Amino acid sequence: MTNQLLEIKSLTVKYNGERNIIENINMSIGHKEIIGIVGESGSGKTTLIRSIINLLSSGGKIVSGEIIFNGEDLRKYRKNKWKTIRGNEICMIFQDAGSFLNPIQKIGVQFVESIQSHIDISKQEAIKKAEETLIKMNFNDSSRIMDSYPFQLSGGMKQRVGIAMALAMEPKLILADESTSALDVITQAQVINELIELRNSFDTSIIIVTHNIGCAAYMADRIMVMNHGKIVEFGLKEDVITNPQEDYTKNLLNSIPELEGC
Amino acid sequence: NQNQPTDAGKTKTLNAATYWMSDDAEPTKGWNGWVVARFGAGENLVQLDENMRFKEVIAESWKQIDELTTVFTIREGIKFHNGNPVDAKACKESIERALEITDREDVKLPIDSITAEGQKLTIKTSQIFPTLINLLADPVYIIVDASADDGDNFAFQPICTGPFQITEYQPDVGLKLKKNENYWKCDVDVDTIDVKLIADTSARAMALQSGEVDFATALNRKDLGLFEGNEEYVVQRGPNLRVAFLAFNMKKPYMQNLEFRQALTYGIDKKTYAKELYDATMAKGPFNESLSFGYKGEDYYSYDPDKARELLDKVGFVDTDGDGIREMNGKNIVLQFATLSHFGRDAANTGVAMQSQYKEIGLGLEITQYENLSEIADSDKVDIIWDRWTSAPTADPQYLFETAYKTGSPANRGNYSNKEFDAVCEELKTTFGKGERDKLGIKGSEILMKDAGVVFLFYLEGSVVTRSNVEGIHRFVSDIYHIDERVKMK
Amino acid sequence: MKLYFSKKLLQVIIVIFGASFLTFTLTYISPGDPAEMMFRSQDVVPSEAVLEKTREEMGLNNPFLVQYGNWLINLLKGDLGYSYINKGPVADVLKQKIPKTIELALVALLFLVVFSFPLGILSAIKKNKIIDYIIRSISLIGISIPAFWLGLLLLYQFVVKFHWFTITSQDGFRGVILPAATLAIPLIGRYTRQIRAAILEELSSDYVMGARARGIKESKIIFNHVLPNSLKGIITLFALSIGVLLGGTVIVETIFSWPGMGTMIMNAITNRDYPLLQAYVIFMSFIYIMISFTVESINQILDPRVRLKGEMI
Amino acid sequence: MKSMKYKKTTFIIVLSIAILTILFAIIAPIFAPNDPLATDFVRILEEPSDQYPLGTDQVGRCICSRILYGARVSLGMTFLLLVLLFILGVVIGIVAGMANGIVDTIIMRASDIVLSFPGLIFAIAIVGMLGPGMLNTIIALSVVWWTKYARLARVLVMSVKNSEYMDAGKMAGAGRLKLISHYVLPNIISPLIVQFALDIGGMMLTLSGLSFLGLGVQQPTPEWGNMLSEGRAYLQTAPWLLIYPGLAIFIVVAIFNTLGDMVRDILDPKHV
Amino acid sequence: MMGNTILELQGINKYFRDNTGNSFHVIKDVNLSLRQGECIAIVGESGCGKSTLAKLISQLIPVTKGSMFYNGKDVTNLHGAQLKEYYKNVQMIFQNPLSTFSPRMKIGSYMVEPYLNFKLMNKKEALNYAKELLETVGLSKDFIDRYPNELSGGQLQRVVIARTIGLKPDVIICDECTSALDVSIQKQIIHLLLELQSNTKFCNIFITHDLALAESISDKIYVMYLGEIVEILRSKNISRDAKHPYTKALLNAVFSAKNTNKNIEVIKPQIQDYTIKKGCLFALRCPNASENCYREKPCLKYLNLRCSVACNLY
Ligand SMILES: Nc1ncnc2c1ncn2[C@@H]1O[C@H](COP(=O)(O)OP(=O)(O)OP(=O)(O)O)[C@@H](O)[C@H]1O
Ligand SMILES: Nc1ncnc2c1ncn2[C@@H]1O[C@H](COP(=O)(O)OP(=O)(O)OP(=O)(O)O)[C@@H](O)[C@H]1O
Ligand SMILES: [Mg+2]
Ligand SMILES: [Mg+2]
Repeated sequence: MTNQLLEIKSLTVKYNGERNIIENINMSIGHKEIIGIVGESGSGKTTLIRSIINLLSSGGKIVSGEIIFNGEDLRKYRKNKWKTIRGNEICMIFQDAGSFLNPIQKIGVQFVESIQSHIDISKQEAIKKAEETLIKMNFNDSSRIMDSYPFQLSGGMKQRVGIAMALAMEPKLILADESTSALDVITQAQVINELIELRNSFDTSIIIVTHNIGCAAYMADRIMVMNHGKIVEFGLKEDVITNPQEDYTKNLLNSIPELEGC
Repeated sequence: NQNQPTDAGKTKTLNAATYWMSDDAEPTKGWNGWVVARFGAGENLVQLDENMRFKEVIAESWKQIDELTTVFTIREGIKFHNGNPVDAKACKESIERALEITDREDVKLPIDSITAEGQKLTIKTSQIFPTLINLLADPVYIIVDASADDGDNFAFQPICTGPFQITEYQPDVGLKLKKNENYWKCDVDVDTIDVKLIADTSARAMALQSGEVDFATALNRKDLGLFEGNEEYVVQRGPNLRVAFLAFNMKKPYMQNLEFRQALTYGIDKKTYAKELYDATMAKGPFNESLSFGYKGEDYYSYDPDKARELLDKVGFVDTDGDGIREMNGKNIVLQFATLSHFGRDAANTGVAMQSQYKEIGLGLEITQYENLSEIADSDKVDIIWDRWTSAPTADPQYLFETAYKTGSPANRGNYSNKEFDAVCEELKTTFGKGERDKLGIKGSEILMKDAGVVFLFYLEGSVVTRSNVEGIHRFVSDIYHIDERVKMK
Repeated sequence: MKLYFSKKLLQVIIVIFGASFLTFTLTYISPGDPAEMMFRSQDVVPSEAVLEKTREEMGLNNPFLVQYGNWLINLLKGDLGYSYINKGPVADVLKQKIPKTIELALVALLFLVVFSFPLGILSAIKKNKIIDYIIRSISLIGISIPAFWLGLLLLYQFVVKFHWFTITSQDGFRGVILPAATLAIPLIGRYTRQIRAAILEELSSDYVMGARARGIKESKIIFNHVLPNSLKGIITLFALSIGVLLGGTVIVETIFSWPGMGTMIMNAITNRDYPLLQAYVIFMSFIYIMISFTVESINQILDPRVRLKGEMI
Repeated sequence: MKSMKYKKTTFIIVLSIAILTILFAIIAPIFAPNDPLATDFVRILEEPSDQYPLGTDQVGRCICSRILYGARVSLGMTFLLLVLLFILGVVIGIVAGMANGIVDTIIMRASDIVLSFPGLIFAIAIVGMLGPGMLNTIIALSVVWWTKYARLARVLVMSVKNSEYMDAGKMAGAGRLKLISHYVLPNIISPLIVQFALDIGGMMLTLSGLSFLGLGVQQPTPEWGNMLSEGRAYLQTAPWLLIYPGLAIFIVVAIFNTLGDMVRDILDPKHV
Repeated sequence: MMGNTILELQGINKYFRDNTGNSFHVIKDVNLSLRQGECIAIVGESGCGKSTLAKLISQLIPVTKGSMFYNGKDVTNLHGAQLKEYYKNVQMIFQNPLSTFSPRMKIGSYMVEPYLNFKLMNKKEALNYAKELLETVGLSKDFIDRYPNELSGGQLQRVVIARTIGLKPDVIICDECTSALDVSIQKQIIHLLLELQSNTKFCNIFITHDLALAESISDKIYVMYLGEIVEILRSKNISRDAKHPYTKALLNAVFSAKNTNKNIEVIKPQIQDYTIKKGCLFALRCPNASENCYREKPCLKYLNLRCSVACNLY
């Protein structure tokens, strides 16, 4: 398994010293791979992917385990080294990307700031780079986007801006936490399509957490099912969807309403 | 802000603190003249010295020619601050100006005519007026250059004749004075005086301690202890002319009863109050014993709770329900003690002290501080009023008698009325001769004391503290003057 | 935006109008006869006839609303009435006192800003560390200490014992430090806590997480993101503390015999100088309203969400 | 990161101290060594001694006893006033929040006007106009303070009003009063209590500040601000007149401020 | 199977005012009728006005224009006792189960509330009835003494359903009552609802953005776009029968777990615009829009038994 991009070994996480929220998680993701994580609400999906980038919400603490990214144990990183990884090699796209942007700063400023945090280039070059990335995300009017505040964009646009910001650094891994659930179905489909495009053109690996099993099934290579902080099932999507092994997975798949004639 | 060294060529500045300033320095208005007098800016024809004796100032001498006429000889060579010479005409104009402007009834003179010839000033009154000289010594009659009154700046920088001249006057900050180079009497040692208004008593003490001021008056009795025995400071203290007294409200029917009043008086341990609470001299009559018209005999009704009880029993106010408080017409007697808040703590403290002592003779007492005289004057709310008055600013008994105790007089807050006493007041109006007047003063005092309508508590104390580098500042009994030409700095 | 300001301005006018009405009503219903007060304040005891005449002259026999109307018209003309105790137009008195109080308030504000900002920010960044506990304890002391007591103690220590400062106000710098400090200390306590809370709240918001996820330096997050965002709340609180500050001047001025509006008002109260009292209240509320208005406007302008409202892309 | 349990224990300790303080004030007569009003002329401005543990004042009253009795007045007035205003403000706030349109507008404009005055100044002015005294102080502070609770209550009511559970309640047939008592009140009360707790110290300081200025409680009633104002003249010569009452205010206010902070931490955990 | 018309909306309009004081039109001329025992679904994107419509029907907000009839009686903007009477028959279930509960009210008091308020029974009876109801929806009766935050979302939604059913209303409006829940729990809840409906014959207005779900449970689907009903489908195979380009776009964007190779096509994203006054609201995003579509406003046309559509193409 040496050619894996990320390897997680027996990871356990707690909040405020109470019970383990996720326990003994082992997983890995290869290059140019998409993994979809599905599972019951509260089963620890967010906790899992946030612990990869060490951004657990307040009180969260990794109790044990290893997180090996590109051969290096991320858990040994100190504060100032994290900033070379975050936003550069590993990027995160949040559920509500809009609220993860500073509401009173223009998109451009924030975009340039994050580029300059990682690459030593001039402001002009950073702006150019940002605009190029936005164009890749199907924004035809990128300079106007750069010049607007988050609240001036619709939810879908903010989500795409979030993706663009992640993309600009050409990260090796993107973590997407329910990054489409807040969108309406049409925009959601659009964003998903763009993520797939991303993997195809940049060789980026993606871990996507979603409630929508259909969506996971549509874009992922492998699917991981979680329940109560544990991995229930993890395998190629065809296997998991068509031939689930565990009762929980079967139940889950059975519960999905399907359109007639599909 | 320390004093300048006394080397020749350097200015000597005296830093002083004052506790009160008027809105302006127009001497004829209200009591504003006091500020002008205090720091040696203005002088009268005659003045009272530190021991309450008359001394000639602008007038070299004066002579009463008949019952109505007095002639003053104005000293030669006196100049106003602006250099104008002072002659009888200038004095006449100044006095007439004062009469026109002042709104104080107690200083009005019944003038028939004033004539000026050279240095001779003749004042003729329209009626017999024994206190002419006394009133002319009041700061209202500070001699100013009436011709210099431009109606604007004059009120802040009045042109007078004193050893110092006001150069700056800010009612809520202080005033500055400079030496009068042409002062008639002598060369003045101090060049400038910087007076700061520090209204708070303890703050004045602190200002002395921190070195901000070299001179302050009217310090807290306790704070004086900080300076007494300290080589750096000189403390002068002693009784001044103010007397604190209690007036019973004679509007109340039960206050008309002499025995009840006597009982109330017997219940007041003023000797202890004076000594312990105020560090002051206990008062017998209205006037300080050091004054020639002060009562010097035994006090009437000095503290005797047993007598008080006896008298109360006698008038029938007894405690029937056993709660320790006597009843009158079936209701507990709770007397209302009133003070004005601007009299400060001292006034209230008397009440607090009386409260616990009256309890012992079976009387209740409630204390209220009022803001305004009006609330006390016309109300039936109060029984006992704490008051304070400058007894003889002009070294004469008539002023106090007329203002505070005569029937119907404006400041008679207890509505006191006694025919015998009113007769003494009338007599004072026409009696010449110090000896005679002194006797009347004592007589009036005795009537008041005997009648127990007013209880004189204590004579207030004045104090002057100077840094030891300052000399020639005297404590005036009258409290009107602080600094004069004698001031010197080392 | 323009509409917003004109609306707001209208509101300010209504409120000032209401404030003037309230002030006048209060004086009107308060015990004591202004005519009599005028005489008494000069220790003159007037006769009933004189009083009646004066009342007539002062318009005190008119119906309430007429009196208010006249008063308001005069007020708008800049005629604030006649101060009994100062025996002069109220406007002149105010003109003298206002600069002194403003001087005091400005120095106190300076202290407030200079101390509470760094302390509040530091305390928030070092949350639950030793330094945070120390700052929080100090600010607890600050908000619990009675200013009047503190002032007296400072006075004793620094004026009497150390001779560092002066008691009189004329001495410029040496005179203003202590009163301003007394005024500022309780506010610094309060404000430090509020700044800390405001910053902590921002720190827990999503965009901070977002910035961290983008790999932005912590110091940059604080200064480029958190501070600008919390500024709105901090400025609003600042406006509120100005109200407290203005109130504090009364006590501090009394303790330090500072010749400003505070001592003036106490004097006016003691002597029932209603015109002065009215003018003071009107003036203070005017200042306060204007400050609140300015602050709110600044906030509106600072916040692009409000400034660019409706301009969607 | 401290756990809730730790917080609760410390809260209980501080609460006990606060309750003890209140109890102490209530049963002051038991502890007071002397009558707070009795004067002892022989021992004026005397240093602390056995008979007078904290010394005597300018008329020979026992400072210790006056502080103890003063606690009754200071705490009593603080709580009386706050409880009164709390109830008044909350009722007004709920009425404003529940009513829409004209009633709400009138109440809010009125509170705007009150708020347009800097609070303490307004209180001082009102006392100044009505005349000093305990009752007038209470009136003045009431005029200023009600808006605080009314506004908070209104905002809270507004948020509850738009909640789905209010809608659910309406659909369950609850009338207006029932909605207020069953849905609104229980859900807005804790932030209000937090505000109340945080205000205790401030109110105490305000009251004693007014007394210090001579506008609040009058002589000879013992009250801390009042005592400080009397003791001011003896700053140098008898500092105990000043030190102890000031210390009393400081300590009690600090206790209640700490309590307020803790109440907030517990009832409003997101604020920590 | 269908009975008489229970509820009818005629030309319902709703305007809201934003905080700058401008009013905007959220519900536009909606007509809708509901017959006894019927289950209708309302689908549409977020913000199209589904919840607003639900609140209008449940009288939580007043109607701006139009009228509403319940059993033939005009019930537009009821007040007081009449409203109370109306609530005995019309009930609503909200999206987020947790926010339906006052955080400081025990499940028990929540449950008994309507029975007491409508004076149907006394407290003791009500409590017993509540316990019974809890058991009907598969919950333990001990839940009576719990606080809402001690229950999971699915359990809470069951409690809500239990209370609602207990009133035996004629109409239940479910406003996205499962979208906050997991699919597996959603399935249970839907199951429960259908079962209860077949027992008690209430009519159901089911609001959702999940087309598949709508299709599977309802007799009739109303598709809403920016406050307008653009299509009504009476079909069990809407992929086949839907005509409106918007409905088709929605269907296209649905991911399927079974058919992972489905081709997802996307149209332009939504722009919130309440200013369009002329023409078809969907024209801006419509792949087939013609000149005419920007000028002429289409109205709802009956196409066939399974479909009525408001589109200029038909
Ligand atoms: N900051 C926190 N403090 C304490 N507990 C937390 C915190 N964040 C999450 N939890 C708990 O951890 C568990 C897992 O949460 P997590 O957010 O990882 O679940 P999830 O699978 O992402 O759920 P969802 O699908 O609802 O997003 C939940 O039970 C949650 O209550
Ligand atoms: N009380 C209100 N005041 C002002 N505007 C409102 C109000 N309620 C809803 N709106 C607006 O009306 C429009 C329709 O809202 P509604 O909640 O009905 O949408 P929805 O279809 O239920 O969306 P979702 O699927 O997100 O629940 C939205 O633009 C919303 O912003
Ligand atoms: Mg999650
Ligand atoms: Mg909705």
